[in-house]
Amino acid sequence: MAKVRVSSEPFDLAAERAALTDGRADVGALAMFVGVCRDEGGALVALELEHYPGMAEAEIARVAGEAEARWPLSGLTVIHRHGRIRTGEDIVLVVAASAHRDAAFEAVRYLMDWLKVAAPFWKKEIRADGGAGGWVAAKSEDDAATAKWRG
Amino acid sequence: MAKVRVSSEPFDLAAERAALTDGRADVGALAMFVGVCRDEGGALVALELEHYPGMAEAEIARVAGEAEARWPLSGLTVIHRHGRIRTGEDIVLVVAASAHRDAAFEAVRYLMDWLKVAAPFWKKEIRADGGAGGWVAAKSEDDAATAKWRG
Amino acid sequence: MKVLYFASVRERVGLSEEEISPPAGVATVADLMRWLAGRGETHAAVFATPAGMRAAVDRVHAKPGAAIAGAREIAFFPPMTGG
Amino acid sequence: MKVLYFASVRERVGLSEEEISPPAGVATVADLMRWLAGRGETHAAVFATPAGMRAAVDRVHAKPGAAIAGAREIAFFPPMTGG
Repeated sequence: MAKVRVSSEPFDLAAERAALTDGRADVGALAMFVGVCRDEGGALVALELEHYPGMAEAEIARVAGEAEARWPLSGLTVIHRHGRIRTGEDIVLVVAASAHRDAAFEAVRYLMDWLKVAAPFWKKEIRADGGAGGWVAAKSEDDAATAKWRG
Repeated sequence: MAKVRVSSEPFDLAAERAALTDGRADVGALAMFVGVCRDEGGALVALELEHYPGMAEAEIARVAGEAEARWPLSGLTVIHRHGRIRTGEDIVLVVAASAHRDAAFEAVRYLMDWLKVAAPFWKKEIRADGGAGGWVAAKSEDDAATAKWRG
Repeated sequence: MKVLYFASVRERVGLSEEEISPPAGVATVADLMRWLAGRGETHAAVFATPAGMRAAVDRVHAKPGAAIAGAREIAFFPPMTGG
Repeated sequence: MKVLYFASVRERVGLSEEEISPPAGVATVADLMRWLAGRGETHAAVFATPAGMRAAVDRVHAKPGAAIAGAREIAFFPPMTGG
């Protein structure tokens, strides 16, 4: 059963990794992904992440469960932050542990591809020049990325 | 230019990640992989990793350079340990930073696929029962994994 | 029945949630959008031509044809941009 | 010219390295393996039928047909198992 957390607090990469491997020796591969807030060439100072409380956790857990059914994982952790996230700060973490590297790699990528299109989070830009920041537009390539996992 | 290190010392995941992102805000994606020493169901207590000093660093740097030519990366770190590595300890770390997740994911997987078949390291099993441990056999699927990157 | 609005939909409607009691003929998500469009000018601007609008029924993604009978919480929002 | 042996090849040859001076006719990695096989019983066991043997010339992977003229360091080893 995956560990899922939706929180405004920062996360600790090393601690989350340790939680998946400490005290066991059957894990051969840890694949990890951290999504970080970019400044878009200096235009932004932060992103404001709105989310749908309750559904956000449920959707992440659903996608995580699909990954666990699809690959032999010994552990899976997904943490997604919300609220004001300054440039350079972490937004999302996925860690998958498995005996072998393919399962770990695939599971992390699956999670990220599906979180982008299914987890109810919305990013609003906070501009460096004080101007009104817009909502980040969804990308058609994110929809396309999920196509490779179907059938 | 990638950071490459071949060392008997443990590495610090969080520190290596920080080195690729601290003081900059153009990184949107960090993909990471840690290879860990498995105990094979309790049969092993450690692996003894032999390497070819000089060539090991050169081969990793060569593969890292290929990845940097192939994907737009803002940073790439590869650390491979040698010597006695107990079960549960880390063997190898790859971290790729990029503006976008696809480049980071692909680069890390490319590195791991090619390190397996091209970096001059050899693993000998240290058995829990004190029996003579054999050399780990190369896997044909590791050769096959590199095929997808050709052409 | 509670309706929730998020992100740009929330901003355009000017509400984050409201309590509604649509009549019995409002059976699907699409029906509900048409019904909401009739609630006034602001709602009409958002729901009359809801291009790209996404919906969830009781916190599960729902297509326009999904039934809403018995639902406690229906949400409308733009395409997601998390991750 | 220095020859290095690693892992199972090192164990079977019983040496981690040796200094050699093959004659001029030994031009390729394959030639060198044949020449090494003639150095005695232990070497013969390793190099006469070198299935799966890998080689590097001056720390670069080399196929059996690769030239060894001018090389300072040639290494023989089994398929790699790092990563």
